[in-house]
Amino acid sequence: MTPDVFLFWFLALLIVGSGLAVLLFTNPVYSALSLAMTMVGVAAIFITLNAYFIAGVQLIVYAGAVMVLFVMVIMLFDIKSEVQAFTSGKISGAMKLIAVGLLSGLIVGGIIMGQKSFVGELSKDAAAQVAEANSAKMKRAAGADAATKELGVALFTKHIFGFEALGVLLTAIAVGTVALARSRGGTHAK
Amino acid sequence: MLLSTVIFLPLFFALVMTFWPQQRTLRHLALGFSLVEFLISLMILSEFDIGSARLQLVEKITWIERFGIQYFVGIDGISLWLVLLTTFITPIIILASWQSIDTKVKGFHACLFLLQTAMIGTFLAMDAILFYVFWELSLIPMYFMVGIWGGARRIYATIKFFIFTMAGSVLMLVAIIYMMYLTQQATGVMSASLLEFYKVQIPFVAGTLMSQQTLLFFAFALAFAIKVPIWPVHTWLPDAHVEAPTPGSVILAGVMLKMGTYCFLRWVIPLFPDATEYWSWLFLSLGVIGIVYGALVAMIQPDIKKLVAYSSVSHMGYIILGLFVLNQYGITGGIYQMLNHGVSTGALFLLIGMIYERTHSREISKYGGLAGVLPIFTIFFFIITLSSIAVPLTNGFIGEYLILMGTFKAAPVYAYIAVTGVVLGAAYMLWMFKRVFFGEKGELVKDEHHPLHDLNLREIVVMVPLVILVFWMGIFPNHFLNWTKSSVDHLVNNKSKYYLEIHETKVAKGIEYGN
Amino acid sequence: MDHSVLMAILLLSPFIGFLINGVRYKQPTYKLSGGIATAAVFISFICSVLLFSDLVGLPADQRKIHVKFFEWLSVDKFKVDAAFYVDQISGIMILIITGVGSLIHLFSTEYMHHDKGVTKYFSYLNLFVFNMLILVLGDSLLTMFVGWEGVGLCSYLLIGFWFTDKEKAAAGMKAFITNRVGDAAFLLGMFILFSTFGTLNIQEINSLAPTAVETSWLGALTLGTMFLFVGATGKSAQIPLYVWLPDAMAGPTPVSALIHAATMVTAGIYMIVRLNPIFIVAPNTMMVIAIIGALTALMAASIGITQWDIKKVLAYSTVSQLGYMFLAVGVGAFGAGLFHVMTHAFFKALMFLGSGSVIHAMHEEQDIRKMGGLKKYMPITHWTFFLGWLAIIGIPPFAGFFSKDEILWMSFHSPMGSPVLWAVGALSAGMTAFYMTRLMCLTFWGKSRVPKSVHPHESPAMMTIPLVVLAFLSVVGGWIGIPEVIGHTFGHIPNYLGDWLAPVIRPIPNLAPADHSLEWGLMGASFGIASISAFVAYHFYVKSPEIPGKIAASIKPVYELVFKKYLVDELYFKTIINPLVEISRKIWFYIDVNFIDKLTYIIADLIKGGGGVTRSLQTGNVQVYAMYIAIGLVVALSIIIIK
Amino acid sequence: MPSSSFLTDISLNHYLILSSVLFVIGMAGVLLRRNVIVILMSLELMLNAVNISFIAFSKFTQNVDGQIMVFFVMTIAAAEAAVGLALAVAIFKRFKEVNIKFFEHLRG
Repeated sequence: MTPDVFLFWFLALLIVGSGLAVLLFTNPVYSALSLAMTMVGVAAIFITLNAYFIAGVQLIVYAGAVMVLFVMVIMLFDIKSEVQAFTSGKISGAMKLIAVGLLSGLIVGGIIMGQKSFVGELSKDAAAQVAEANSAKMKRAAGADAATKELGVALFTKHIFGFEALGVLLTAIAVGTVALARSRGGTHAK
Repeated sequence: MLLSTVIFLPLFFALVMTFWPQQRTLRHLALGFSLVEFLISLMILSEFDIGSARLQLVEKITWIERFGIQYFVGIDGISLWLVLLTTFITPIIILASWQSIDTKVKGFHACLFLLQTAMIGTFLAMDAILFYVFWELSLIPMYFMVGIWGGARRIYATIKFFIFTMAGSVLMLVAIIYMMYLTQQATGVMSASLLEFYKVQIPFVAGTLMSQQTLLFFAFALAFAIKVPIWPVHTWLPDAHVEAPTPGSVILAGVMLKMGTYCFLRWVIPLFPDATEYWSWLFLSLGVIGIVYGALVAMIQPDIKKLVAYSSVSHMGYIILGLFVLNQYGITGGIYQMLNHGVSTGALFLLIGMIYERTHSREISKYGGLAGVLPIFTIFFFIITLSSIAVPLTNGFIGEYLILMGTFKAAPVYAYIAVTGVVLGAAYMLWMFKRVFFGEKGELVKDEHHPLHDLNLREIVVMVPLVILVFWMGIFPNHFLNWTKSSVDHLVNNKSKYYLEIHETKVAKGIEYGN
Repeated sequence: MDHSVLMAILLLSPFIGFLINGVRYKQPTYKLSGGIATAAVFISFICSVLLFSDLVGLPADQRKIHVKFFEWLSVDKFKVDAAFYVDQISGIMILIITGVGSLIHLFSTEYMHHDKGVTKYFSYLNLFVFNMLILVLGDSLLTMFVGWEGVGLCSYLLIGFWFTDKEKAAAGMKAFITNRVGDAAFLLGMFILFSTFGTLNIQEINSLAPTAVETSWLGALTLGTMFLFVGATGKSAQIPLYVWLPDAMAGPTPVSALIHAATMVTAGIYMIVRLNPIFIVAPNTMMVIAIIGALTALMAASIGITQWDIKKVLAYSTVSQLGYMFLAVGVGAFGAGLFHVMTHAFFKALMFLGSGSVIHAMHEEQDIRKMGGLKKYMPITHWTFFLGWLAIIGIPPFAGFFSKDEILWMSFHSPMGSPVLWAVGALSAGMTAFYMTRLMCLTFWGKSRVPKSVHPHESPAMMTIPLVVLAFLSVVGGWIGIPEVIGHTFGHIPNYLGDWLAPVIRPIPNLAPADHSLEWGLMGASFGIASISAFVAYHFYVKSPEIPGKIAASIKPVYELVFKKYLVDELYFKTIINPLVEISRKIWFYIDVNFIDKLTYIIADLIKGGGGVTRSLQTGNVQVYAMYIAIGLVVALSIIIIK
Repeated sequence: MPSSSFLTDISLNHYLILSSVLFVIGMAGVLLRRNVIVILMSLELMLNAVNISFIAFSKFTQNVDGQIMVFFVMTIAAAEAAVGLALAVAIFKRFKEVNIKFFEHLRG
């Protein structure tokens, strides 16, 4: 077992475990902490996949900003461990569980069987082909800096419109959030 | 540009009505407008080539190129009189509603003109999509007319009317789209032009419902059957009539029902000749059932308006009978009967409206002895009654006679049954006439505190043109039939493979002709 | 004068009279209105006379004046002109219509003078004459049908003239609707003839008729003529459609005289006579016509015996006489039928007008039990009525004798006739003599039973002049058709009418030469029957008035049945009208209200219910919505994978 | 796919399965939890799961576009979290409640 294989399994377990913890902890604070753990794990996974810049952003944005928000809000609400953390409907609950179970089964099954599902096809043949086609780029993008540089170039050339649109979106979100936070809540004004 | 003018001038009038600032002169303006429209529509007669069966005064402009949809209008002998009927009846309606419509006057007149555009458009459109637009457009003003100015149960009636009609139209839209697809299959170019549709040979298999032509036939026929209305989809009509205000009833009976029968003649019969031939027994039977059923049910109605509404069902049964016997007599009679019904039933509704304005009741049992109190009203009512029960020298006779004769030539059995309608028609109308006008004075008539006044000048002016038309059409039917002759002959002689050409010299000036 | 102008004046004069009086319908000036109307019809009468004299001037085989005004209706091969023609048959009819018509108009002027609606009355009467002329003159069946319906319409208006009375209005309606039944059959008859001959022109049909071969016992010709005959039973009040005529007496009496005795009700016979070439080739129809005619004659006569209303008696008498005419045409004696139409027009119009005079004198009393001994109060009315009575019961040489005798003789002698038909005819002739004598006795003779409050008086001259003229015609009217057997005996008096009609009447096939002794014998027999019953009636009602009551009491059930007109009205109501109304109610209630509407409601409810189900899926809970997304995802993925 | 190489040979599939498992966990959270804030957290989990797939694809196809997509997703996720939390705050201020069951105004 090579280190990177070990690293993958370790991180996978970490992510799944902490993800489950988010789901299962009845206390939102613990959930939030588990979520932070997951974020960090995901960031680590990104590193193993040579996406250094994204990993950094992941840490800053998620583990940093978003998590702070969550914790702040939980603190604001002063929520303790809940008695009824989960939905109580028997039929709908069962259906939800079945749906979730089936979905995971289907996805995993689809990926593993690989033959017929589109995911599998892409993962085997197409991926190899595309990888070959992109081998020239790969050579150029040898190091971490080069990869980041390439990301930047792509972001500001090919995807400039999306980037700018995001800027607009963020501005709108900032304004909207402030407006929401200032409002007395909902449109059902009494 | 004549036809477009006739179609869209009322739309313009409707806009003017909407923004007209003065309430006082509104009605006068509307009356003037409708008369102008009528005069312009009369110009069609001078432009029309009476000896030609072709489509005349054609205007054709590409609308949505990709799907071959055009603004394509034209007129021939089949649609000619219906257009004129529409423009003729509108000023009469406006004059008749002078006093009865006293709320939302602007809106009412705007609705009326909008309706006029829609109806004329339906009669003149030669492009399926354009036709569908007009067809559906006509629903909306009518919906408001019944819904806003109607009687107590107007919402029920208007929704029933709307849903019944819509239910049919939706299938028709599907069929139109499928026809466009078939046209593309056949010619390689998608087109919504009716003239292109005529050229398509649609596969037909006898004895099954599941052949293309049969399905298309029924999709179209259902939409029109509901509009006509053919038994058994007629039940919206009595309700709509009873609840509609007088002008609404008049338009509904006078013109809108004809949209159904006209479209049978324009769309169903020429487009699907095999299916028409094969299923004609069904429509003949429904027509006959409609005649007898409508007459019987009319007989026992306690409400005059409902009685007349059911008599419409009976009369429309005659028209269907005439159209589906597929010979000159039947179809000519059918066309004539459309006009007759427009005139006489329209007039009946006007008269009922006039008496309703006076007594606010339509209960037959509350009347009686009106003839002694309102002689002029009685005379008018009697003349129209005669027209309605098809006494010779009135218009109704010509239509009914030709239809029955055509039916007898094509399928005598139906004629034997349909002829009972002649007796029953007289029975229900005269029985009603007796109960309302004869005998001792009823509770509404002898009311000392509200003596009834006979018709005033305005009301007489409303009725006189209709009465003149009743006799004119009865005594000189050839004045009208000569115009439709070529088209009907063309239709009957080519019924198995109908085509329609464009009258080159009667293409409207300034409109480029050709695809 | 040009024939088309004459024809136009003939037709339009009454119509213009109608328009003038129609426009001023509210005026109470009876002299002016009556004057206009009478003048209008009289102008027509002059035109008729002129046309008729022109007709006489033509050679016998070309006697036809045809005038076309315009093309009325033409569709494909179907062409009908607004064209009219006078020939031997219609020539006689227009003379009767306008001649008797003007007399009755004159009579009405006085008779209706107290009525508020007098102008309206005259406008209707003129309209009637106009329509009757169209009926008679029309050159195609459709033109004839225009008049046919038109006279029915006028009849409706005039029967219901006093519309404030519910009964009278109902009688008018009954007349129109019953007629409509006949008209519907007439329409069918026209369709069949048009399908067979390809034309509705009467002359063309008549000339084509001999070429038509009847293929089966109920072929096109038989069926067509049968339907036309049903139409005739409506208009001419025969079984089964006669019920309207007795009720039609609700109208003013001159109307009964003009429309319901002299002219309109004979339209059926006229139509058959005019179309005699096609009727003669349909022997089955002819048989039916003869049987129906004989039965009607008998049945109506029997009812006539029991009635107490002077006009009802005359009405049933009319039905009975019309039955005679149908018997005549049914056995192929078209000329005799038309002859009886004419003589009947004279004496029945006379009797109706006479009864009008009586009713007028009695202040609207119509019950003959309250009359009697009127002879001394109203001599002119009595004597004219007396002559009419002689004519109708068939006393030679009065008009009725010749026509009635010819009918009876032909019903025996014609190959289409039979002794049974003769017997029925003779029996009803006897009954006719009986009830007519009864009427005479109860009204004019015997003791006066007039109530004290009523003072009968003779009518003014304007009413008696028409009576006198008609009485004269009732006496001499028959002399134009003196049968060969009598004419021969008295020195070669020709049968003018028979000769006149010969070119347009198709002879009866296989007619054996007449046996004169047999004819004399039958004539004597029928005369004997008539005089005996007249004598018996005289004895019953003048000499010993208690006998009829006793007889009636002894056969009470039969008497009741006859008195109640065999309960035919009740039967029709029970078996046709009431069930029809009931069925209408039922189908409306069950089919319209409870089936079609319910069905649409059910469909609406289904859609609404479907909406309700999907609505309940919208719980508002975000998580449930999310669940739907998840389920959708599962389904989508399953599909992808399974594929 | 033999099990021996499954443990040692880390392929694209491994990342994808990891991603899907995380996604399903997140979805379970969204479906099953009642606390609005925890639901928002679960949403973040789902987004992260998707991000893993993107990056994995990016790596294995040697295409940088995947990373850019992740960049966008993260930005939007942050924005979404901000708005979602703002909404939660607003709702909490009004109703003093974070249980999702109480917000059923969309009931048909």
